[in-house]
Amino acid sequence: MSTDTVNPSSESTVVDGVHYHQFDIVIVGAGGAGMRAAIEAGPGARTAVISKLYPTRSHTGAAQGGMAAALANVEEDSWEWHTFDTIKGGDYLVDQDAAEILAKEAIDAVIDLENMGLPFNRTPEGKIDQRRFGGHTRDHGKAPVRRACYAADRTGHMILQTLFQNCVKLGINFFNEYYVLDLVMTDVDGVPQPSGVVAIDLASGELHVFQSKAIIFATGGFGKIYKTTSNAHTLTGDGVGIIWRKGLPLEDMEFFQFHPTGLAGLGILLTEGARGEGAILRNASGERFMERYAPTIKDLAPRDIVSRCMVQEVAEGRGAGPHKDYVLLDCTHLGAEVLETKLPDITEFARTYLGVDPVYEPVPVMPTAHYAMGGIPTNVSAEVLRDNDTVVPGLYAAGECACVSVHGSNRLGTNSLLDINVFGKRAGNNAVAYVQNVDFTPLPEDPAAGVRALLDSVRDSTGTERVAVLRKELQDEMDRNAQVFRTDESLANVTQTIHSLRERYRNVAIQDKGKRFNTDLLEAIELGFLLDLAEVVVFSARNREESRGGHMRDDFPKRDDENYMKHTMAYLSGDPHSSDAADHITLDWKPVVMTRYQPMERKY
Amino acid sequence: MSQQTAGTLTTETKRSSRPGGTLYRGREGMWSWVLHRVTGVAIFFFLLVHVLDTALVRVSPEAYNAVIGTYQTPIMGLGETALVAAIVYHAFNGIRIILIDFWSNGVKYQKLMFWIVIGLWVITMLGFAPRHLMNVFGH
Amino acid sequence: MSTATLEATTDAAAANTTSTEPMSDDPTLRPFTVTFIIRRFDPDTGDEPKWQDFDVEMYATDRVLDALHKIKWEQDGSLTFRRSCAHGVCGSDAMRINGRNRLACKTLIKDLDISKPIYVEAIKGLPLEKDLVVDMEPFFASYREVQPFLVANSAPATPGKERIQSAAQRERFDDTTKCILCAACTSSCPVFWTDGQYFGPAAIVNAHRFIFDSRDDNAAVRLDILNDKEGVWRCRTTFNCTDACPRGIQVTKAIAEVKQAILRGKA
Amino acid sequence: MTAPVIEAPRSPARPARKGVNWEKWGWIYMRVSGVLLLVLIFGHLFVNLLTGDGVDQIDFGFVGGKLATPFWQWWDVAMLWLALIHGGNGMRTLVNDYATHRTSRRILKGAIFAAVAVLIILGTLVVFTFDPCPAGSPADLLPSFCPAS
Ligand SMILES: Cc1cc2nc3c(=O)[nH]c(=O)nc-3n(C[C@H](O)[C@H](O)[C@H](O)COP(=O)(O)OP(=O)(O)OC[C@H]3O[C@@H](n4cnc5c(N)ncnc54)[C@H](O)[C@@H]3O)c2cc1C
Ligand code: HEM
Ligand code: SF4
Ligand code: F3S
Ligand code: FES
Repeated sequence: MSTDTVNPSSESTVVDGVHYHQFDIVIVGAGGAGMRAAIEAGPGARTAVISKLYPTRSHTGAAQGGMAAALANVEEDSWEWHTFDTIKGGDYLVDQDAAEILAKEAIDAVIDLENMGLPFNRTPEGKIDQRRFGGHTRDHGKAPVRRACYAADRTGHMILQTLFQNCVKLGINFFNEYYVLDLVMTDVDGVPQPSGVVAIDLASGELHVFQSKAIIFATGGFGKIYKTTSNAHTLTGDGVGIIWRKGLPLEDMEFFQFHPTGLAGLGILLTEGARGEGAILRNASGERFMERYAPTIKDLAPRDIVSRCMVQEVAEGRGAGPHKDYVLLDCTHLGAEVLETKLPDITEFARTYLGVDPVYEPVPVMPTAHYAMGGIPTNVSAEVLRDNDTVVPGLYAAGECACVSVHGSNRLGTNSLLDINVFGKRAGNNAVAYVQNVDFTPLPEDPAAGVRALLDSVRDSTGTERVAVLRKELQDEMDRNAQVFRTDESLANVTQTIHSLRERYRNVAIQDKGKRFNTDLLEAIELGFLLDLAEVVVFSARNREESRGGHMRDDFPKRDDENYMKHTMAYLSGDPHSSDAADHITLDWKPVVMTRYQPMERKY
Repeated sequence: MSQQTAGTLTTETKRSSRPGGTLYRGREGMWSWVLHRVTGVAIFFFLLVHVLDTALVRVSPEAYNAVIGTYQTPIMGLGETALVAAIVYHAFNGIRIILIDFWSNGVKYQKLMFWIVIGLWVITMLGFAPRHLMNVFGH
Repeated sequence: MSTATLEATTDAAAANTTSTEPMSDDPTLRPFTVTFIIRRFDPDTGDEPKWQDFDVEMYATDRVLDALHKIKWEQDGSLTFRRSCAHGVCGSDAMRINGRNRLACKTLIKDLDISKPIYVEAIKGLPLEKDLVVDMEPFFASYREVQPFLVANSAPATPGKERIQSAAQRERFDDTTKCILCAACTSSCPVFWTDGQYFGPAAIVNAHRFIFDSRDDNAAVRLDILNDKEGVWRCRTTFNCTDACPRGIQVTKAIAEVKQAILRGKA
Repeated sequence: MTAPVIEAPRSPARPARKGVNWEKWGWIYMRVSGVLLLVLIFGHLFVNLLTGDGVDQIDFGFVGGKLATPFWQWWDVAMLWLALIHGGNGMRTLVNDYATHRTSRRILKGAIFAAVAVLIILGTLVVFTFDPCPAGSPADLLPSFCPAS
């Protein structure tokens, strides 16, 4: 796939079999965040978007429910309320300045998309329609509010398509099915500066070095560290892993969101928009159990809470089904009309994959690993941080791979599609401003050397371990020990597992020795990133001895603001293969930015 | 944006790497089109000949009758039946295509209409074939 | 807020991991062996493609994608195919299953006749790259050619606000907004197979999405592009595209509407 | 702030088409002629093959008799033109679909065009210059209204 699809404005040169390109800005990842950045960057600087998937295959397209913005199109609303909900929803671990920006710029972000062509559902007056979503309330928690702008139940699909369409319009350069494997850093006055990225062109198997002044990471999440997940097979956290291996910190990695309503056993998501439209969770006896846990907003409580309640219902024997291992999402009272027009896709998912027709029967659901709140730390300008406050010049991150942190310890539904648009746009704009006044940082001697060595070691390995076996064990163990509920013991168990898997990974061998389209090789590399990230998640989780948002410690069931009202910063500081994770992972804290809202108890 | 237009993509060089594989298992729509195309071509070639033989009326009655006489042999009689079958199918399915193109519900009922075409074709042929074959073999 | 014990948690989690197994003890849902015959092509040798058999243990509720994964992960790591979302929304894994274009992740084993082997091969009409992977570039080139983006010359009525569009106007093009660019349609089209020059149904679908969008001002240009030698007039209404579309888009209908719009000279 | 201002797309503007749009008019023609042909051909077949003695009755006398009346003259000429152009255009579509090389395409289309043109001219001449009662022919071969008989 020669994928300088769109008028490749840079000629590449080939040295020792490695192709060299030069662009002002390189964007890694063509999901929502990457393409939103490209739309800003493309017209202002020579830009390339590198993606391991065709842009429209990115997982932004799977998002269903909506994108929040206080447009007040259907009822009174304000961005301040949205800010408050975001902060409360994130269990106060949210940087409030960032949340304020998110909520304020949300309105423009939605209008931008509409003006770019996104076909939102409409109100009778022809304005963008809005629906309810978990945790979004009027006047600081009084009642659910209609804030989520949506396009049926394929909002993410429409966002991804609209952004891609506008990239086509702008003639953005895409390098599709190029897999970025390394960030190139050059020492400038003793400080490592980013100077480019190294990628493998999957179609040809050849290496490409992209030298650039600014680099934006927008590589999405890493839900594949879990078995049951709403995430795509390709969400293996490569971008986050690359940053990690460079010794740059990762923030709040212990916070992973489990979405309450994944199709039981499969993890395929049924949007919260279903509950926004009035669907109800019931246990085996048909009880609407959320009434007990969140009397005010019931089924529309934030995801962390609903997921925990569901797991608890099942744990206490009130699960439905022959194994009593799931609860039921009851949409039957919504009627065929609402299901077919407002929730057509999820209706079809239930029919196709479980053979259950939501019009007549409740759908079996269980929490599914969904969203990484943590990731590459950035400031509100989307600049990547080297420590608590020093930026890495020219390096940006946006989207799920980044941690701004607007989601704190638990993201509200619809805030991620918002995040990718608001901070994707900021990353693009700031990168353009940055590249105007700087020169290219020179590349080191043979910048692809590290990647070549990595690829060769896997390709030439004569070991006996199989990628799929290791990956399955990792995912099973993560589900078992680091899912909705965690304890020191369960986390210790999985730490052990990860260490042994890492050792076995050294011995991993692949069968496909070919050059072109070697997805066997790709999966092996991805597994390496998954192992790295799982270790950081678990290590960070073990360190946080409290329960907050998406991180629920059974042995420390209370939130502990005194000791833990701060972000975790994890650094790779030693030989990643040392047996004790503490030997190579160093944890530090970063204060939470508070502006207006003091932490309160989180009741709904 | 690509400088290539979709209309000028050169695929020739890659031909060899575009092997066919199994036969595509299309449904009514595809098979109806295959039949339409085959019958159309068959009728076209028949028509070429038919105009020529009819033109013999300009040469002389003897010449015309000599050639047209062959139409009355049993073999040609069967061939003519096949030809009529082809024309009838092509004509009815042509109407189906026109309905698909111009009638707003045509797309929805295209499969049903295909079976109607087949039904009408059978009925027409039941009306035509015995009569015609009787004429052919009746002497 | 929770006081669940560790045991209970792990149980629940463990129950979750039994996942892909069927949810009931129904004996008819036991695994059984299915034979897959896959058309393989190795670009590194360049030899002619050849069929290869694999036997796989499957559950009725598994998808063809699960089978491909099982083969890749347990039998032959070199088997190559694209996939991402695994639930029919990203458009990566269109392929020919038992002679018809479908998404592997949306095709359940129970919906196929498993008394016979299941044939899997790449989609037709695009250059074969490896096993089930084809070069999608010609496909996207046609897509880009129809100007698949909103061109609105006027500003919104209220600056800084959305353009107004009634629910009915929005509904007019709803069907074609569902496209995931999987190419199942275009590569099922007998006309596209012939020379690969035809714009193909997917490009027309994406043009339709804008031609009938009340906010767009460029319908005339797109209609003109499609009123071309390789445009809508090449469609022979074979309906393979409509039958193949995993999103249930009425593709042939969309094409018919574009033809009518060209004839009338407006959308 | 609203959507970024995006200028005209960078896609090369297509050169304006020259002359008639064959594809569009061809498409329309196929449908219009199809409907007419349905009537004409079915009528033709019915009269020739199903009335009277069917195929057995066809001889110079029968055809000559028909072609002597303006009604059948026009009927047959319309059929001739419509069908040959319809078929020729259909064959052109096939050539476009299946002939991959420029030259072979051109040759095949040329052949189709030539065949259609020659036959239309020939057929039309025959119909209009046709003499149902050529002098010197045996009377029993001629239509019954010929003076010779
Ligand atoms: C099923 C589902 C439903 C959701 N619903 C909602 C919702 O209703 N509302 C909401 O707000 N949020 C929702 N979310 C969350 C939200 O969709 C995602 O968090 C968001 O789309 C992430 O966008 P992104 O651009 O950061 O990453 P992605 O869209 O995942 O894109 C990642 C990109 O990075 C590329 N990439 C990755 N690694 C590499 C590499 N090494 N080299 C090159 N390229 C690489 C990939 O090719 C891809 O293009 C949902 C998520 C899921 C899974
Ligand atoms: C009897 C009445 C007829 C009707 C109603 C009819 C109708 C049609 C129609 C509507 C088409 C266009 C198909 C498309 O665009 O997909 C068509 C195509 C065609 N017709 Fe006819 N037709 C008739 C008679 C004939 C005759 C007499 C001939 C032969 C001379 C003929 C030869 C063809 C050919 C070769 C095609 C092209 C097939 C293709 O492209 O697939 N048709 N016909
Ligand atoms: S129209 Fe349907 S089949 Fe064609 S590309 Fe779009 S989604 Fe796929
Ligand atoms: S398959 Fe092709 S011929 Fe037309 S109806 Fe669909 S585009
Ligand atoms: S894997 Fe996404 S559509 Fe099948």
